[in-house]
Amino acid sequence: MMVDSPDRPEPLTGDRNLETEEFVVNMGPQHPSTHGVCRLILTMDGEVIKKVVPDIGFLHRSIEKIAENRTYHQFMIYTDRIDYVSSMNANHAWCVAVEKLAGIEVPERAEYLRVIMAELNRIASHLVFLASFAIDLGAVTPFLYAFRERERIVDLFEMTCGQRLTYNYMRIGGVSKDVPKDFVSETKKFCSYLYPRVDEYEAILTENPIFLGRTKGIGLLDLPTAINYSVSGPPLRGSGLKWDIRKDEPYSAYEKFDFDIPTGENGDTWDRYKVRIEEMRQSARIVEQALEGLPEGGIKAKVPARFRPPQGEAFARIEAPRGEMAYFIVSDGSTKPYRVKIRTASFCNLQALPVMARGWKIADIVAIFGSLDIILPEVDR
Amino acid sequence: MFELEGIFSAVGDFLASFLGAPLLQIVSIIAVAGVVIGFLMVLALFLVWWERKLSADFQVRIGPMRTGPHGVLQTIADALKLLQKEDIVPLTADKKVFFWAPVICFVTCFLAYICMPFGKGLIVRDLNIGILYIVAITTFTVISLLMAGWASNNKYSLLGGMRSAAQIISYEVPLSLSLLGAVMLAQSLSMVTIVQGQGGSFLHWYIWRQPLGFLLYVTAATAEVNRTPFDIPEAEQELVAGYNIEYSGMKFAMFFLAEFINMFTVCAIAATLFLGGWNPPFEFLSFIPSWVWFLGKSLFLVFILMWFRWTYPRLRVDQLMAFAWKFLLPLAFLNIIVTGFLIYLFE
Amino acid sequence: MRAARQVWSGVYNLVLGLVTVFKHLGHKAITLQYPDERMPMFERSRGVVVLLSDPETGKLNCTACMVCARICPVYAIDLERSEEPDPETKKRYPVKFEIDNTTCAFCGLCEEACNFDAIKLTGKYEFSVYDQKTLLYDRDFLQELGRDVPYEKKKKPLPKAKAAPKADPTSPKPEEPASPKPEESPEESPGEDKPEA
Amino acid sequence: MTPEELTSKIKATFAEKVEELPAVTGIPAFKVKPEHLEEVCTTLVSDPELNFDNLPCLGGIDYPETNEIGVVYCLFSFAKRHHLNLRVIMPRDNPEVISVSKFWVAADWFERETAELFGIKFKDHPDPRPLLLIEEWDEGYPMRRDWEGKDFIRMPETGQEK
Repeated sequence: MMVDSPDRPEPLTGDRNLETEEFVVNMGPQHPSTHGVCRLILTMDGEVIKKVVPDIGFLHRSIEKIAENRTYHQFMIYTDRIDYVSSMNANHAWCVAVEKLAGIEVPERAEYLRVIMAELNRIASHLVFLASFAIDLGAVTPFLYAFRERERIVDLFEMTCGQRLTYNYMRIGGVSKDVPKDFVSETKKFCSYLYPRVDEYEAILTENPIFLGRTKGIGLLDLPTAINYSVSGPPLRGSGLKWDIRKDEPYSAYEKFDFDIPTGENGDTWDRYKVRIEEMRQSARIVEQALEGLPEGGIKAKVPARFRPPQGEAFARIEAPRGEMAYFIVSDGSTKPYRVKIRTASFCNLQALPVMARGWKIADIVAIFGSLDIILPEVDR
Repeated sequence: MFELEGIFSAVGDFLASFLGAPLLQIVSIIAVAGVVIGFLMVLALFLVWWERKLSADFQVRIGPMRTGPHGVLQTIADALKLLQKEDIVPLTADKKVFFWAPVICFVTCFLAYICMPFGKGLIVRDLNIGILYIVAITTFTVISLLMAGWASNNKYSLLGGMRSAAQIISYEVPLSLSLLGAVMLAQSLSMVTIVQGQGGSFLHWYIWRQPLGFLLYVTAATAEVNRTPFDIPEAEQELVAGYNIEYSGMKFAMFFLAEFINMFTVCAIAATLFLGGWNPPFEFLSFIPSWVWFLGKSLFLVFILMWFRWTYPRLRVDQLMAFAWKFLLPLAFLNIIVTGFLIYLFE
Repeated sequence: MRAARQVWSGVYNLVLGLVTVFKHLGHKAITLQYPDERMPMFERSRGVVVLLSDPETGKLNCTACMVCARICPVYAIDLERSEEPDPETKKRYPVKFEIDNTTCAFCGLCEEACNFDAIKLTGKYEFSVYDQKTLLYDRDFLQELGRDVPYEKKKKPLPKAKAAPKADPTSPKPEEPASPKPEESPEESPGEDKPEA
Repeated sequence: MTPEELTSKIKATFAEKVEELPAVTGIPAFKVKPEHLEEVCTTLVSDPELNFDNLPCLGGIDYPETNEIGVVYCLFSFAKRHHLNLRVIMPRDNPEVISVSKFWVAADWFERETAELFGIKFKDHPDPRPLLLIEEWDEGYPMRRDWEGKDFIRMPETGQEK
């Protein structure tokens, strides 16, 4: 097959050695398994990955700059858009940080409602993880099952706050609306519905030999590296550290609930998957406890519309589904923050991808990337 | 009653009454080819629709509903849409090879049906090396996939093409070996003889004497036609679409339909060799025409393949190779040795 | 022995997966055939923004106090107050009330801030259009949209107390979302610095 | 270590190299001169009592009024469970500070982000390419307070007017 193409290399002749050549594959920005707009520049030797360079910034909206231009109340809706898969948690982090800054006491009912919503959102987020992780490995059906359950959570949210994705539910000093009448019974029903469903996912995936082959021992991340890379959340717990901000630095009402912190042993892809599966059960437990002990009372502290926190700085972090989400706020006493630094979990977790992926096959990088559960808007902000 | 054999011979006699012998030869060849290809095209369209409906049902969805009752005409509409699409050839592609790859893929998938016994007496040509011919001709697919992967001049395509070459050639070995057991039992390579050897009740089917062979065959065949969990050549999450990433319009449709026809081919082989072909499971059920049995058994196996696809994750390329060479191949050899030993013992 | 157990566990789990998936065959689908079937919207659903009118007088509740325009995080509301109060209701009214639905984030802050039950986010959706400019909704269109929207008076008493509309008025049928007349894109309105993702 | 113990420990260890700032919601905060940063960080990582093994957050901060620009380091120790807030204040004209990515790899991307958004140069950075912005970005440093971009509209002070 001779085709007259000028840039075709010379045919190899006898006196030249047959050399193999590394080649560069651009995985993304548009690729089925980059979960958004992320570009991974892979240097490959055949199927084996020699080097990964993540290229981010395609979704950069400069939310930190926008924050300097919005009041504290207004910025709430932008926190939704930092991490749209778990925007309740992003709301929560902003509220916790601003309340820390201004020293606002939040009514107990509001704290309980926040915990319920944050944990439901954690379940929803982990369901999205499960769905996309399964599809990354080629199993399409669990995707639909996971979204079926997520739909019920989203219905609960819509019932409460009116939106299905960018909830904008929490307010500085409380929450925006009290839950509707049948929310408590519906949520209890959902929790008891969830446990058998999680068992179902496990039946399809967890011990499946093909799934084990694709995840066990793949993408190892040892604990010192994880800590040094500031990896947080399920990847950190998957590497074996029993660390959860909800337990270790409790915020809201988390100290009142009884739950376990699941951890992995080897820090491989399977461990990270298993930690998240287990966390769904624990979150359902927290929700059940919170519903049981939901106190009566107000849902919002008095915060003026023209809210001016005192001059100062605040650093607050919470345990979002993907890991640690922190806000560093500098206030100059006006209605707008002077500087907001948003630390998101995906940003740091993605940074550890090159270490984890080196030496594995191209199919594995999909699994490893999926197991980190990266949300790209959270990386780029 | 509804046996098609009579109809075909009647048509043949009718044609012979006014056509001379050489002309009859040509006309009958064209007619038979037309009938087989037409049947397979309809079958492929049906399989695409069925897969979509079945996957929807597994996933608590509905699937196509708009075109025709329960969307049965959906694939026809899709095919018509693909026919109208612009035929895009990448600038840097190897144009000739790029063109011929889908054609070869599409043509070879029909060739296997020359000696496929659809029913009692319903076979285009009963070659005495039938099964050998089928195994040989189905391997042609790999050439077309490799051509497609190479000619697209795309890194993902190339990876897909290389993967498919490695995979299909590797799985060809355990596939052929697993068929040998049935061939040894039938003492023949002819498809018709193999089917006739399984006559009587369903207890005479070779699956009872070749359970391991059957399992090995189904596994290897799944890999042979690039279905999940062995669909790494077109692994969507890694290679986007593998070898057919640059193909669009009718060329893509050819690959797509060929994939489904290939899937039916391997299932039909399994039905013929292990499930008694067109033989009914019980003597008293023989009033149902033989081709219904053949189709039913083949489609049942197709269902199992689809069931696999919508349940399992995908293997990795090195695991796939290891599975073929380290697991399937020794078992296939073991199967042959045990079969041979038992045949020697009981006869 | 260990290998045998591994093979057994592998086969068992492969079959378990198949059975689990098989159990879903024949279940009722969870998806909807969208244009034929529609999901019922919750009472609190935050869809398109409408302006509410008094069911008795048919006039807008809005007094053009600018609270919504100030709280809006994306500055989607462009509002102009009348010079003179309305002779009937003795209230000021908006002479111009435009919501730019290309920037609206459906956050509901305007509804929360409003003290006059004048603006509300409803469960209405399906406002896709071919031309971006037609997404700039003007006052009359927003009022039409809000005609059939039931609402409850907020607890806060109105500055000028009026007969509270008790029952939800079974007012006219929902209008077809006729696209409002295309207007100039709001140059004078303070846009936002960075578009939403 | 409790914040009070940590404060006194750090004061004792570094003496005049650090300068105490008001605590950030209970977290001890210190100001470090750019030239001392490397030394301070070395001790913070290696001292068995301090043992700061984790860098959760790093960001820039701009003070155009005093013509200064700073970098804030939020440190944490998983081993000892204590927080520390360090900051480096530099003149705004040519800010330059040592990269801490040799102590905490997590600083790599944080510093790349801060460098392109604030225009702070991090010496000895292993990979000083831009991270979030496009490679041919030439509109200055967008996160500085006085930055004026092509499409950037500063919002009116809606919250304060009556």
